[in-house]
Amino acid sequence: MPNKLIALQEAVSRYTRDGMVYSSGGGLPVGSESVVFGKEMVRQGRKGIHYLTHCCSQQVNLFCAAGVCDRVEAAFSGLEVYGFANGVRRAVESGRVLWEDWSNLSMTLRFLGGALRWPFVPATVNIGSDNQWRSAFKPDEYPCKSKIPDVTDPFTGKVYGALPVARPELAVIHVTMSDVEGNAIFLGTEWSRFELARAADKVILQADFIVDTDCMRQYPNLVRIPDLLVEAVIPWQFGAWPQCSVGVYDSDEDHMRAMNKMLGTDEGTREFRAKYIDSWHTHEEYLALIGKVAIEKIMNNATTHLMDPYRKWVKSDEEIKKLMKESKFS
Amino acid sequence: MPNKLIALQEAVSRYTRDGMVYSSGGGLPVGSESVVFGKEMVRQGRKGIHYLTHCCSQQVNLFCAAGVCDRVEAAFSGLEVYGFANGVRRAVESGRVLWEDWSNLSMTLRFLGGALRWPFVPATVNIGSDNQWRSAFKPDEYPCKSKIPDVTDPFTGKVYGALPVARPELAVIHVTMSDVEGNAIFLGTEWSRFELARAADKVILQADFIVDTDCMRQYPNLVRIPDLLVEAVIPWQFGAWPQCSVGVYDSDEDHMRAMNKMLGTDEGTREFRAKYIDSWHTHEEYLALIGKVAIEKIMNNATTHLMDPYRKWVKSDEEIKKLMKESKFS
Amino acid sequence: MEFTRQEMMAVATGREIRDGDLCIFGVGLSMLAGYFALAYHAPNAKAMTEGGVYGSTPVGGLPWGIEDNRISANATCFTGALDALGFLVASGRCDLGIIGAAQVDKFGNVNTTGFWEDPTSPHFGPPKTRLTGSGGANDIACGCKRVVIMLAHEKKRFAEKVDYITSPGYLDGGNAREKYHFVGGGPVAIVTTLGILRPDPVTKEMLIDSYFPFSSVEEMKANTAWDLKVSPGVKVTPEPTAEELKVLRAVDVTNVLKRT
Amino acid sequence: MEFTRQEMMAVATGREIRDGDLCIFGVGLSMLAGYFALAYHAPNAKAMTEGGVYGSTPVGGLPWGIEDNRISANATCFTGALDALGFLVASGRCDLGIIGAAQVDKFGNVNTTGFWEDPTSPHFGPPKTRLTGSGGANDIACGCKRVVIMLAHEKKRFAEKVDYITSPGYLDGGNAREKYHFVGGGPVAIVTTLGILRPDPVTKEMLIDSYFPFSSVEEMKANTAWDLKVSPGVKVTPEPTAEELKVLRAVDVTNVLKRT
Repeated sequence: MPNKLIALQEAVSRYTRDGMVYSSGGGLPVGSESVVFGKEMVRQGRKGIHYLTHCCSQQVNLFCAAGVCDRVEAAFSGLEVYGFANGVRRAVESGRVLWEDWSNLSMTLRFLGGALRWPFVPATVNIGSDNQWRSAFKPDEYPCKSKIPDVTDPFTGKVYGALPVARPELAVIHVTMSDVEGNAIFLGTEWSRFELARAADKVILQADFIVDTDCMRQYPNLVRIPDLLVEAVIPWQFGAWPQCSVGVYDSDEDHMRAMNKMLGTDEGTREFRAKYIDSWHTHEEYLALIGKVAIEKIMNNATTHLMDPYRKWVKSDEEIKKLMKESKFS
Repeated sequence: MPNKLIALQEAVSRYTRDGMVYSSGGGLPVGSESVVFGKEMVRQGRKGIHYLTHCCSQQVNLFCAAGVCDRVEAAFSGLEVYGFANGVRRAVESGRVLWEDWSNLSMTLRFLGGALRWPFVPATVNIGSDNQWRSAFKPDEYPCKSKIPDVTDPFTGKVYGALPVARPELAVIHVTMSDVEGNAIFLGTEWSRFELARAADKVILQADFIVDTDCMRQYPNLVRIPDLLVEAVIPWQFGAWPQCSVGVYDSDEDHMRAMNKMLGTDEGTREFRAKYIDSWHTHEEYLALIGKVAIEKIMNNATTHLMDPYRKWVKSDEEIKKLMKESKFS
Repeated sequence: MEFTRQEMMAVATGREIRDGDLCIFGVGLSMLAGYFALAYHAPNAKAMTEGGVYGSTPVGGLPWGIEDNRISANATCFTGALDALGFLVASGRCDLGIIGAAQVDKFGNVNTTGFWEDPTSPHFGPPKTRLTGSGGANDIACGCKRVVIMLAHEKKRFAEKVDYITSPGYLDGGNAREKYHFVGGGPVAIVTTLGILRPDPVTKEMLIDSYFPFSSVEEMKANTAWDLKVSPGVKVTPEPTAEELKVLRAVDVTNVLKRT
Repeated sequence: MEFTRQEMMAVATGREIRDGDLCIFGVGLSMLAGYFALAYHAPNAKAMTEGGVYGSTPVGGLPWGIEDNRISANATCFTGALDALGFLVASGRCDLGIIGAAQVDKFGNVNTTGFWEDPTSPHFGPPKTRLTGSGGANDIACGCKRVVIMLAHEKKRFAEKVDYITSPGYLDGGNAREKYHFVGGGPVAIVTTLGILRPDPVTKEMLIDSYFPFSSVEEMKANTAWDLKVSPGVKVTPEPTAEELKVLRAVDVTNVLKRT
C-alpha cells in the first residue's frame, strides 16, 4: 500500500491552481482547520480561488485579506468570540470578494449531497429567509428563485427548497492523526469533515500526528476518512495554529487577535505575510515562529488526555523524515 | 443524570405494542442485531408489527415465522451465506406477510430522511427497476407511481425518484457497549445504526457490555449514539446470538442453521419457541441455553482484540445487578 | 442586591430553559445563560453545540468557539454538524435554541448578516457593514421548538424591518411560517438589555412582556424604531436572586459578564 | 491442469479486476474471486463491503456475511452503509462491483427478488419463490463504473425477460439507462458456469464473448432461453494458470470451492 506522505510546499504546488474550487476542513473559526496549507497557498501566489467552506476561519480571513479568493460560499463569516474577521469584512464590504450566504446545516447538506452525487438536497431550512431570496452571485435577481429554488414534495404537494450540492475540486482537511496511507482519526467535533472528504474530487490531509497503521487496526471505528479517499498526507504538527486541535493544542489567544488585527489593513496584511508566511520554510522554523512560550501555553489545556491512547503509535520527527523518503512522492 | 438500565421483559412490555411501526438495529443478517429483544416480543405475544429493517436477520425471520409481523419493508430477505430465511420465505410466499422491497442504500437514506424530518429523499438508485414499479403494499398499481414517485431536479429539469422517509415508532439497537445513561459505542460496521437512532421516535439499546461513563469521556468520538436519544438500556451479553457482535463473539454456525431450519415449518417454529424462547427467564438461563461449548467457540474469534481498550471500564454482573436497582425504572 | 445589566439579561434568558429541555447554545452570553440554567434550575436539561459536542460543560473558562478545547474536555460524545443541526435541530427534536442578533424586527426576524445603505434595493450589492451571517442560527430558527433571541436594546437594532432576514421569526406575522412548513415554533422571547418581548399569540407581533427592574416600558419604547406595543399583563422582570447570581457567577469563571 | 467449474468461474471473474480498482464484493464466490484478484494480479486494488469495512482481508475463512467477524478482524476503517453504498458506490466512485443473480435477461437485468407464477400480471401478488431481494446490488448496478454478474448458466436463469428487475442492467437496451441518469456504466460481463457474456457496444444485448475450456458456444446457447448471439471475436476463455489456481486456493482457506 502506498506511502502518501508529502511535503507542504510540494502538496500546494502539485494539487492547487489558480481559479480552482477549493475547500478546507474542519472549516471551523476556532477549531480544526488547514491553516498552514492556506499560508503556503498564499506564499505560492494562488489567485481567483472559489472557496467553499463551512465557516470562516483564519485561512478564509487570510485568503480574503491577501486577495487569494474572489468568491466564498459559507455559513459564517466571523471568528466567534474572537470577533469579526477583519480580512473578510474588508474584502466583502469593498465588493472585492463576493460572499454567498448559507447556514451551517445547509453547508453540511450541500457536502452530503455532493458526496452522494445527488442532483439537489431537500431544504427545510434557509427557505423563507434572505438566505433564499438574496444571492451575492446573482445580485440582480430579487427575490432570487435560482439559489434555493422551490421543489414540490411529490407525496404531499407541499413546497420546500432545493439546495445545490457542493463538490469542491480539492479539500484540504486538518486531522489529528493519519497513517502514511491516509487513514485518519479526528478528535473533537467532526463538523462536516466526514461529508466533505467524500464531496471533494481530491482530498489532502494535514495531520498533527503521523501514527502507525496498527493504531487504525486497533481503532477502526475511529477512522472517519479511509485511505482510499486520500491523495496525500502532510505531516505538520500545529498545522491548525493559531486555531485549536482538540486533544492536542488550544487556540492561541494572543495570535488569534494579532493575526486578525493585522488582516484588518493592507499594510498589516503585508506585515503578516512577511512575518508569518515568507519568513520560514521548515517545520522547525515554523515552530520557532509560534514560539516556545506560546507552544507551552496552548499545549497546557484540558483535552490532552484524549490523545493518550494513541501516543504509543505516534511517529517521531526522525521516523517521519525517514518515512518521507519512502513516500511515493519522493 | 438518569440511570436508564432496564430489564428485558420490562422494556418489551413498556415500550412495545401490537401494530406498532418497529425497527431493529443493526438489522444485519449475520452481524449486529437485537435478537434477544425480538424473542421477548414473541414471548409477550406481540402481533401486527410493521417492521422497518435494513436487512433480514434472525429476528425478522422469527417474526415472520411466528406471525409477529404482517408488513416488512427491507432491502434484503436472506441470511447471506447461511442461506434463504425460511421463516420469511414461508410467510411471504403464502401472502401472510407483505414484503416491500428496497435496497440497502435506499433503506439507509430513508432513515436519514426520517432523522432529518425531510419530506422525501432524492433517489438516484432504485429508480428504473421493479423496486420502483412494483409495490407489495399497492399490488394493483402497475407501474407503481406512488412508491418512489418522480421528482424533477429544479436545477436541470431532469427527473429522479423520491424515496419516502422512514420514521419507526421504536428502534431497538444492539450495541457493543453502553453506559447506564445510553451513550453507546459500536465495534464493527455501523451499518445504518447511526441514522436509525435519529429516525426513530424512541430508541432502546441492547448492550453486550455496560461500561463506565469514563470510557465515553476517554473516547467521545467513538460514541455514535448519545444518551439524549435513548429511553432505556438493556444489559444483555450475547444479545445478538446466534448472530455475531464484532469484537466480542462470532456467529454461531450450528445454531444459525438449526434456527433457520426450525423456522421452516410451523411445527419447527413451535419447537423453537418452546426450546429457545419460553424455556428461560434470566440471563444465566439464557447463557446455559447457548451452552458452554458454543460460547467458547464463538468467543474464540479473530476480533476480540478490538474490545481490549475498553475492558477496564466493563461492569461485572454484580455491578450491573447493583446498578439495575439504582435505575429510574426500578 | 447588586447586579449588572448583562447579569440580568443572562439570568432572564436562563429562566427560559425548562428542566429536561434539550438545548442548543451559541458562544458567549447565550452559553453562560444556558449553563447557568443547567446548574441552577434545570439539572436535567441537556446542552449540545452545533458541532455535535454532547454531555460537556465548559472547563477553564468560557469557550472561544462552540467547538474549542474548553467545551471539549469532558464531552461524552462528539459527532458533527449533520447530527447536531440536522438530526437534532432541523428535525424539531431540540426544545430550545438561544441565538444572538444584530438587528430584530417586530415579528422577531433576526439579522446577523449585514447592514446595507439601501436594504430595500432589488440590487444586492456589498454590505455597508458585514456581520457574521447565519452560522447555525437559521437552522435553529427553523427547527427548534422554542427560540430565544438575545440582543442589546438600541433603536438601530430594533427596526420596523430588518436589513436582511438571516433567521426567520414570524416573517410577516400571523401564520406566515406555515408557508414554509417549519417544524419549529418560532421565537418565544426576545431578551434585551432592558426587558423581555414575547409574541402576541395571534398577530405574532413582539410585545413588551416585562421590563427589567432598572428599566421601564417607556425606555424600551424609546429604544425601538417601531411602535412597540405593550402586553396587557406587562410586569417588571423579577430581579436575579442572590442564589441565581451566585450560580451565574460561578459558571462565569472567566468573568465575561464583568468585562462586558 | 485440474480445476473445478467453480474455480474457472472465480478466476474468470477475478480477471475483471484491474490493478488500482476500488471494488465492492458480495459474500461467497464473488468475494473469493475478488480477494483472489487482489492477491494475484491487482495488489493495488482496494476492497470494501457494503457496510463500510475497509482495508481488511478475510481471516479464518470465507465470511458468513459482509459484516461478520471474519472480514472485520484486520480492518483499518469501519463506517456504515451511507458511506459505502452512498458516498462510494451511488456516487460513481467505485470502479467495480461483483453481484450474484438468480436470473438474468439479454440486457443484463438481474433478478434476485423472486419468481412468480405470472410475472407479467399487473397484479403483484406473493411470489411463487421468494429470493433475497436487492441487498446492495441495485445500488451497485446503478452506481459502479463497471458491474460483473455471476450466476449458474441454466435455461430458467437466462430468461428473455426477468420476472423482476432487482438490479438494472441495460433495461430495454441501447441508451435506456440514460433516462434514469445512472452514474454507473452497467454490466461489463456476465460470468457464468459456462463462459462469459459481454454487451454489444450499441444494442447492449449480451453476447457470448468467450466460453470456458470445458464448454462451447452450443452449450451456452442451449442453456439460454433467448436466442443468444455470439460476438464476432468469440474465443475460448484461457484456463486458470497453475499460479492463479494456487493463489485462489490459498485465498479459499475454508474450501468453499471444493464444496460447491
